[in-house]
Amino acid sequence: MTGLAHFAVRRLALGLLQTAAVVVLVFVLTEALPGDAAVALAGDQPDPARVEAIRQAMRLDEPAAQRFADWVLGLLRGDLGTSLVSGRPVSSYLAGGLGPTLLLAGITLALLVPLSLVLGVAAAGREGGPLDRAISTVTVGLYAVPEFALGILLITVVALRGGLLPPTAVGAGGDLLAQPAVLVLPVAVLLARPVCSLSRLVRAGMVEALASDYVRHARRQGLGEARVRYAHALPNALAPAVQQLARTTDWLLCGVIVVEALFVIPGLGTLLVEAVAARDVPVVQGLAVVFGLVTVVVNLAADLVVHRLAPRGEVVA
Amino acid sequence: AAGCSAGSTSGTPEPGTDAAGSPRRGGRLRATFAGGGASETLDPHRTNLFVEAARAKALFDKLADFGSDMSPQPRLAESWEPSTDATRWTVRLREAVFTDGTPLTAADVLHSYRRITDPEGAFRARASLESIDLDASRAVDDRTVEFVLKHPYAEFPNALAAFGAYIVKDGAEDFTEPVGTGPFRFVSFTPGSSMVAARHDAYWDGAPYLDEIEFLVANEETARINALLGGQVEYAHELTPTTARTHEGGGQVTVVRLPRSAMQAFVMKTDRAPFDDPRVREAFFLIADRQQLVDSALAGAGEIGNDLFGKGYQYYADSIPQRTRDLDRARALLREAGAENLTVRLDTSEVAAGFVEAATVFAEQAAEAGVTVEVVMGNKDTYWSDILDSGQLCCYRSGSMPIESHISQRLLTDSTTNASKWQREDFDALYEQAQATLDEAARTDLYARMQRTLHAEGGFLVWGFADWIIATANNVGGVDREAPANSLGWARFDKVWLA
Amino acid sequence: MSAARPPGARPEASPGAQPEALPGTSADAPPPAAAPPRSGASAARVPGAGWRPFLPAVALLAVPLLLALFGPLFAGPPGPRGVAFQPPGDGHWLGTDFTGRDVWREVLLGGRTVVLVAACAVGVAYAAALPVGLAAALTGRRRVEDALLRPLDVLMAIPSLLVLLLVSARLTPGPAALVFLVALVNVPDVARVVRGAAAEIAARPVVEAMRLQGESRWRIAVGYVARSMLRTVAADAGTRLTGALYLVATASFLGVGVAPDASDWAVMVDRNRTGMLIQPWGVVVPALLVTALTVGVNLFFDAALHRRAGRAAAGTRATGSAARRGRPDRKGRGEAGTP
Amino acid sequence: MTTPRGGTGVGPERVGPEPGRSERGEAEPAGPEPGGADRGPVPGASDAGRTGPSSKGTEATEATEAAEATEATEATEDTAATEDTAALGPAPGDDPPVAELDGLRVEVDGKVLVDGVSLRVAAGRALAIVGPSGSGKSTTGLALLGEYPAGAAVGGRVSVQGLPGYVPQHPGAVLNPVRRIGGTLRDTARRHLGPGSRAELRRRVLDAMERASLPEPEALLRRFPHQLSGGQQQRVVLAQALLARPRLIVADEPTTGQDALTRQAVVAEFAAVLRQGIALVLLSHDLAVVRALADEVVVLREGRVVEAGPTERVFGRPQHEWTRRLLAAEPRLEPPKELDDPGTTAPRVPGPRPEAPVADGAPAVPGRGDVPKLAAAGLSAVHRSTRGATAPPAGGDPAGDRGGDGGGTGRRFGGRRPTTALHPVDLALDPGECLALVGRSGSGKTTLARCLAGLHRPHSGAVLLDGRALPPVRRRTPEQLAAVQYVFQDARASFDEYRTVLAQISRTAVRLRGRGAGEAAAEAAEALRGVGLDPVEIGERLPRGLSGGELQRAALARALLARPSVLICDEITSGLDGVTQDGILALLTRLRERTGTALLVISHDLAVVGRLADRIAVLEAGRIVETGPADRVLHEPRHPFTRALLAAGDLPGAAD
Ligand SMILES: Nc1ncnc2c1ncn2[C@@H]1O[C@H](COP(=O)(O)OP(=O)(O)OP(=O)(O)O)[C@@H](O)[C@H]1O
Ligand SMILES: Nc1ncnc2c1ncn2[C@@H]1O[C@H](COP(=O)(O)OP(=O)(O)OP(=O)(O)O)[C@@H](O)[C@H]1O
Ligand SMILES: [Mg+2]
Ligand SMILES: [Mg+2]
Ligand code: NI
Repeated sequence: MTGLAHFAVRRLALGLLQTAAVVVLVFVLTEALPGDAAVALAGDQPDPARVEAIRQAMRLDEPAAQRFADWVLGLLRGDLGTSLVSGRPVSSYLAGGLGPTLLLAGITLALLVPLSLVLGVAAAGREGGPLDRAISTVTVGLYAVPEFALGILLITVVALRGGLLPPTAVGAGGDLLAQPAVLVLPVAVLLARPVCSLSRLVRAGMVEALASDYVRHARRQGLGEARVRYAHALPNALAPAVQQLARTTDWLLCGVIVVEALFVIPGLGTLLVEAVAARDVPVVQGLAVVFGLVTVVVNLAADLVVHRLAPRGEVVA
Repeated sequence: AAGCSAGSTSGTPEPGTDAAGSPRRGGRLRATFAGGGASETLDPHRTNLFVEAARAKALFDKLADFGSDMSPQPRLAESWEPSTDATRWTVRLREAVFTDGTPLTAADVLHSYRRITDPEGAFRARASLESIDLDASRAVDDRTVEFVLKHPYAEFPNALAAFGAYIVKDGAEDFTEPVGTGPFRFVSFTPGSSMVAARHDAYWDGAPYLDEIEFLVANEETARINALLGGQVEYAHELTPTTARTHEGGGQVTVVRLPRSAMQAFVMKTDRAPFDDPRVREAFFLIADRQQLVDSALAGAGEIGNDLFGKGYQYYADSIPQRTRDLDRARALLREAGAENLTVRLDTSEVAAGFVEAATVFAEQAAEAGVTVEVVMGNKDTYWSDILDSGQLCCYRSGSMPIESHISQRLLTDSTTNASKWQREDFDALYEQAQATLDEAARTDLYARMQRTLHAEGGFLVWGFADWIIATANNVGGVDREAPANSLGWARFDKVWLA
Repeated sequence: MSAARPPGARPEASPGAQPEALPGTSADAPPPAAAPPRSGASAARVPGAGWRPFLPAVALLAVPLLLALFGPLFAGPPGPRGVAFQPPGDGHWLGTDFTGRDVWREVLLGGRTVVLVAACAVGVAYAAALPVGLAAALTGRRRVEDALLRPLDVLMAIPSLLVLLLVSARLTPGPAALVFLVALVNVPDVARVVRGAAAEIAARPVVEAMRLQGESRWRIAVGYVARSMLRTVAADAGTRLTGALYLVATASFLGVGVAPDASDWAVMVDRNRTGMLIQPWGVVVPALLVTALTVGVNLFFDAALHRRAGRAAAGTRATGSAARRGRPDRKGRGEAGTP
Repeated sequence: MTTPRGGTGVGPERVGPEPGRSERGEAEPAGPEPGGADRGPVPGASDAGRTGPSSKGTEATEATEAAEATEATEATEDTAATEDTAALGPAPGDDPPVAELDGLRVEVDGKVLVDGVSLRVAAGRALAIVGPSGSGKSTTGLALLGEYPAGAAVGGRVSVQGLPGYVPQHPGAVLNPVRRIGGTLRDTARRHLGPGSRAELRRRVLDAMERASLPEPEALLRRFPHQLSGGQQQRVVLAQALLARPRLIVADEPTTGQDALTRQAVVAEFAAVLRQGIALVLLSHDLAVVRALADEVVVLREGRVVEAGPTERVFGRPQHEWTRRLLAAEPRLEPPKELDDPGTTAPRVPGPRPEAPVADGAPAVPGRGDVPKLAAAGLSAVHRSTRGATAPPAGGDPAGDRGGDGGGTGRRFGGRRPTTALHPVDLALDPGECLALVGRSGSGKTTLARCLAGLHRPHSGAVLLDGRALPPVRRRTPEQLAAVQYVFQDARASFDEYRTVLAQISRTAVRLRGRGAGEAAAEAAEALRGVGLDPVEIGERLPRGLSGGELQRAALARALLARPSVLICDEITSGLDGVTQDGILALLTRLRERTGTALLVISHDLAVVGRLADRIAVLEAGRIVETGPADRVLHEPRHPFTRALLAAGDLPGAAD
């Protein structure tokens, strides 16, 4: 095996450990939260006897360690457990939430990457120039507008006043693709923030790269400006942005909660908030597994890219 | 009725029902509610959220339900008759059919009540039906049930109307495709997202106008109103006063305020310092500037309270004069009680709209009387059980229920959710006496006595009653505009039509 | 394309600008007859020197910073509480907020916490993450790197909202807790971004040379690597600051940090949103201030770094040089032409 | 774009090459050309220099565009203006110049780098600029590309046809660290070939690499710049310049990193390039190369031209005193010393060292009892690399028979094996001794040096200082660090671009010898003066403000400040003119004598080796193939490879 494959395999192995750590940590933290599923379910009728009954029905009276062990054993058998609140399998919860989230994340990423690269590169083209300032001001300005405000603004202007797009995805359920129009505004709101952080990082790297000797030399070859920027300078500017992009998964997985709520898209973010609110530990755990695995894979991918972007790193004695 | 408060009169549009013209058959109404996510069920006995109550109401019926003044109205029960000591109630059932065509029988009722009171199930209505001795109760005939109670209970019909006390088919345990006697027939359900139901043509109360009803879940209030404005739904439940103000009179949608739906209060723990001293409690009653609280915390959408639950409901003591702010007297009382420079902790949380606002406004009002109120934000998921036993002062809210239920659940020594720790034997005795009194006038009198005590030295500083706000598209007709939340007329779609 | 450019656009090419050609062999190397004027050797030294590039940034920053600094002094006593979400007028020239307070007074009061807490949180996040990221990039040993970064990945794998929810339930509220929480959520990100940026720099021969000189790790990390990626760090910090502002607001709902009705711009934006359509000022004004603040900070960083780069180029920018240059120098080295 | 430019009033046809002349300089034909064939007259050749960039259509960038626009116009103006001047280059009326400088003056911060330099070079002609280190050669060369130091005030006129090819003095910095060699070269090729087929592109690239004497081009294509040796990097940049097929190549010290054999090949290639009608501006300290290639020579000193003329004239009858000094100082391999006098060959006391038998991989370790200052035992090294690596050769390759580099060559085993750059090597260095490491470019010299310096983790074996194992650099104590100092081959890459040179140098004294900041600065200034640099003038500048040779000396000063007992010098004189080099060599000799510092010198310059070394180890393909006293190895080489290397030392006297 090559060094890189070794690296990847090793990291995946570590990744399993990490996921395990995530799961344990999440379990401990959720357990440490005040109240439990019974209390949450009782809501404004916290009749102690009833709470106790619910607790028993949910097997919450058993020690946490035992519940955790049961859950892990189930996991090893590929069983994510059942929801405390509804008694339905956790996997059905995840399956329901995953679709919309993946769809939103996929579309957002597909637009995000080229958009932020182009903006970052364009801004770096002439540091301090009007275009640079304009791009910085707009992206940072958008970033500073909280997403709900942006969302409400877009809904009011585009959907309600303009009547161009549906204001929410209510009624679309999990099948968002059937009505692609409902996705436009959520994706726009989702894009606003990461585009800023990414393009700013790209810009920063590009400014340095564009001032370098190798870029100057590439220009001496008479290469087209686009080629110089995108093929020669950009790879040197990309490493931090790639890491930040990896971090965008967090944003897309759960930072979208506001977007999901605003547009009524029942994704994983919503699921998470509800599960935590209901202290539905198995569902939270199931989500932790998913988030853990996704993060491990995404981080690994980012590290591999950065590894490629800093090939000299391997010579360090 | 007590009429509308200052806040809600401001812009109440009245075209409503008229705009939608006369009843018309047909169409699908889409209604959006806040929901409970993927954990929602259709088990009517597990009803917990408004959306679940609304869905259950569409598919099922209770024996009784509450009218606009929270008095029990017969539903599946055609009539009820108490024994003279109020321990034995004979309930006559209506001729009703389930959506699968089978008729309603006494067996269905008994099964439903047994299921609810099963200790394993931990259903919410269990506490209300606790008074029934189900083993002793029996079906007199197919359409007559005789309930035997454990103790005299003059207001037993309240129990029949309890939240979640729905009648399901004998033997029913699985509710993935529920069958009920309700006005609508189940079609499809996606937890956390939508439920569709179609007209039940054989409904005993007359088939609904609508062909279909769809319940859609949107947790964010903005999303609900936006969906309504965007024509994606025709009915949006639970809006904020601010949203109401925004769209009232705009002509795009019709805003409906259901008055006196939610009691707003601060609860003082009467068993501990500083509130174990009635003078301190009274001082706090006098500190509150109720109108300001209503204006600020409820954005004007509500009316002021008089430290008593159930304004406008049956048995409410409206003869007791409205309490007004009196800082001098409050200071004097505090001085008397040796509680000058008092510092109290006020628990609040995001758990209900207006809580945080109310807490901060009250903290300011208290400061004017020299009392320091420390506002503490609690976890909203566990707020209700957190404040049950701990703390000194907390924000409190209650949905509508009969005054009797309020007292039995919260103000008796053995009440399960006695947040004010109001435990007084004389008071308990009054309550028991009332439940043994079948004569309504006498009972009214007893309730007045109880309420006078509470008004003078109780633990509930009831400062207001919030409107419950819904909005509909302008073509929706037949929406009950007086029914408080949880009452019969609320979220009732069988009398609603689309013009 | 050459044909597309009017010749006039290149005054430097006009024959008139040429010095008289040197007669005779250059071997004599006499100074050019008309010695190129040392045109304004120090007139306009550095590209982007002076305060001009800072103008937009400072203009944007001035309002929020002045309000944050001096606002509380002018706030005065709280007036009577009005009805929530009253539009401007009636003594409230920006209307009232969600509890009926005067929005203008809240604006005056609400800058300090925002600026302080967010800045501290970002500072703490960097203080914690920068060494980790740099060490990971510089160590060259996989094990050490894994030991440093994998635990952070674990933290990262827990959605930040969950971290917030979970940790906030256990924290005693207060600004310190808030700073801790916001920093905690940001640390893994910063560490990664730093590591990404430092990866290439840490492998440069200079770093080896510094090691041979016996330079301490700290000095290599901070003195060279961190310095070389200052731009990246500034870009990241600039956006992170904004993120922190709103995280503060989010956290305040969860009961951590500032009170939910605190006079705090970010909290105001969040809490007054319900009234956005009837009383927009409660949202718009603080949001504009936050935007001005963050855009200003970012532009300021940009300008400062640009200026620094200009300084490092350390050259005379002769005003006349462009006209005397053989070829217009847009190709790189000559930043001379860039203002 | 072929639209004649209006407004300048000069017919563009005057710029172009004469019709009928075989012109390889026309840069961009629209499509692929028949390779190597006579290109014949090109219609509209006047615009040839612009065709390429313009053919890119509207996306042609401002920068290139503007640059080219100016070039052409000015060239036209110039021809008239300077026709009568006795500028350098072809006689008036001869071919029009491909490049011309007129009264170039470059000034930074009041310091004049170049003053009044005029020159012209015609197609197929070579012009060399020589002069001491820091005399402004690189500045002049860059001016031909239209580039100047940041913030420079520029006077005079430059006119050049087309984009010149450029071989920079520091190839390391211009190779994109994250792009593979193949990508870099293909980009250049594509740019100048137009959208040709992939195969054609590849053929061109490989051809250029072949011409630049790059071994195993296929494998190199997959490598990153840092995976090449210094000399290989230089040749990659050369290949790039060749690929661009410019009309003019500006080569700044193109042979510094090359061993004698490769240098010969590179010179031959330049000669071929000239024959194709490409003009060459050569900036070099290597007078032999100048002699071999240049038609004319310009001698610079302190930014001014002190003498210029045809090569034979200037070198044969130098007129300016400086020229004479430069020529006199030209390093030459000295005649053999008494071979049988052990005292002169090796200054070690205990008698002559029995020489190890010359064999493949023979150890360079002397068989003796006492502990050497620095020793390497069974030291081998591999380069972990992801791709483009080659497997170690199965057996010892006969030297020179592949015409390629040594280290790391061999068959590719799937291309993903670590490269063995160094097979187990033994060597020892006594106090005060100087061991020279010679060998082909890419044979593993730098790798070995880096292992000794602790910068590269050896695959096997150990490095011993005074008999004690020396850990990698991170774990060395300050004493150990100070004891073994290494001067990097690429001086520019080893300096921090943000701090002044003096500040960086003085850190050695602070960190390794515990001096206070002020004291260290004074010592650093002293060290700079020692290597012939003005501490006030040079020291306060950032590295980018130093010339190649100046930086090399600064790097040496930095190492010397540690007062090392072992100093490893990797090509530290490659950027120095003869005079300066003399000074540095004298300095090193003094150092050895006074402080007993042991030297490990890596150099391609056999003259330098001859002057400094006591012993020589010859490295070939990562193995030491011969080792022995300097004089013996230099004058009686035993291994065929050594013989080949020595034979290649002399270049043919002059360009045809
Ligand atoms: N940016 C700058 N600021 C000030 N001085 C500079 C700058 N760049 C170069 N110099 C100085 O200009 C002189 C000429 O530099 P140049 O690189 O042309 O020399 P060179 O002849 O190529 O020398 P070498 O043979 O050592 O490479 C040097 O003395 C150098 O110190
Ligand atoms: N990081 C690397 N990965 C793979 N191969 C490498 C790496 N570094 C160097 N090499 C190869 O190892 C061999 C030895 O390189 P080294 O730098 O030691 O050569 P050198 O003798 O110093 O050559 P030069 O005289 O050109 O500097 C070369 O063939 C080179 O291509
Ligand atoms: Mg030079
Ligand atoms: Mg080398
Ligand atoms: Ni392997």
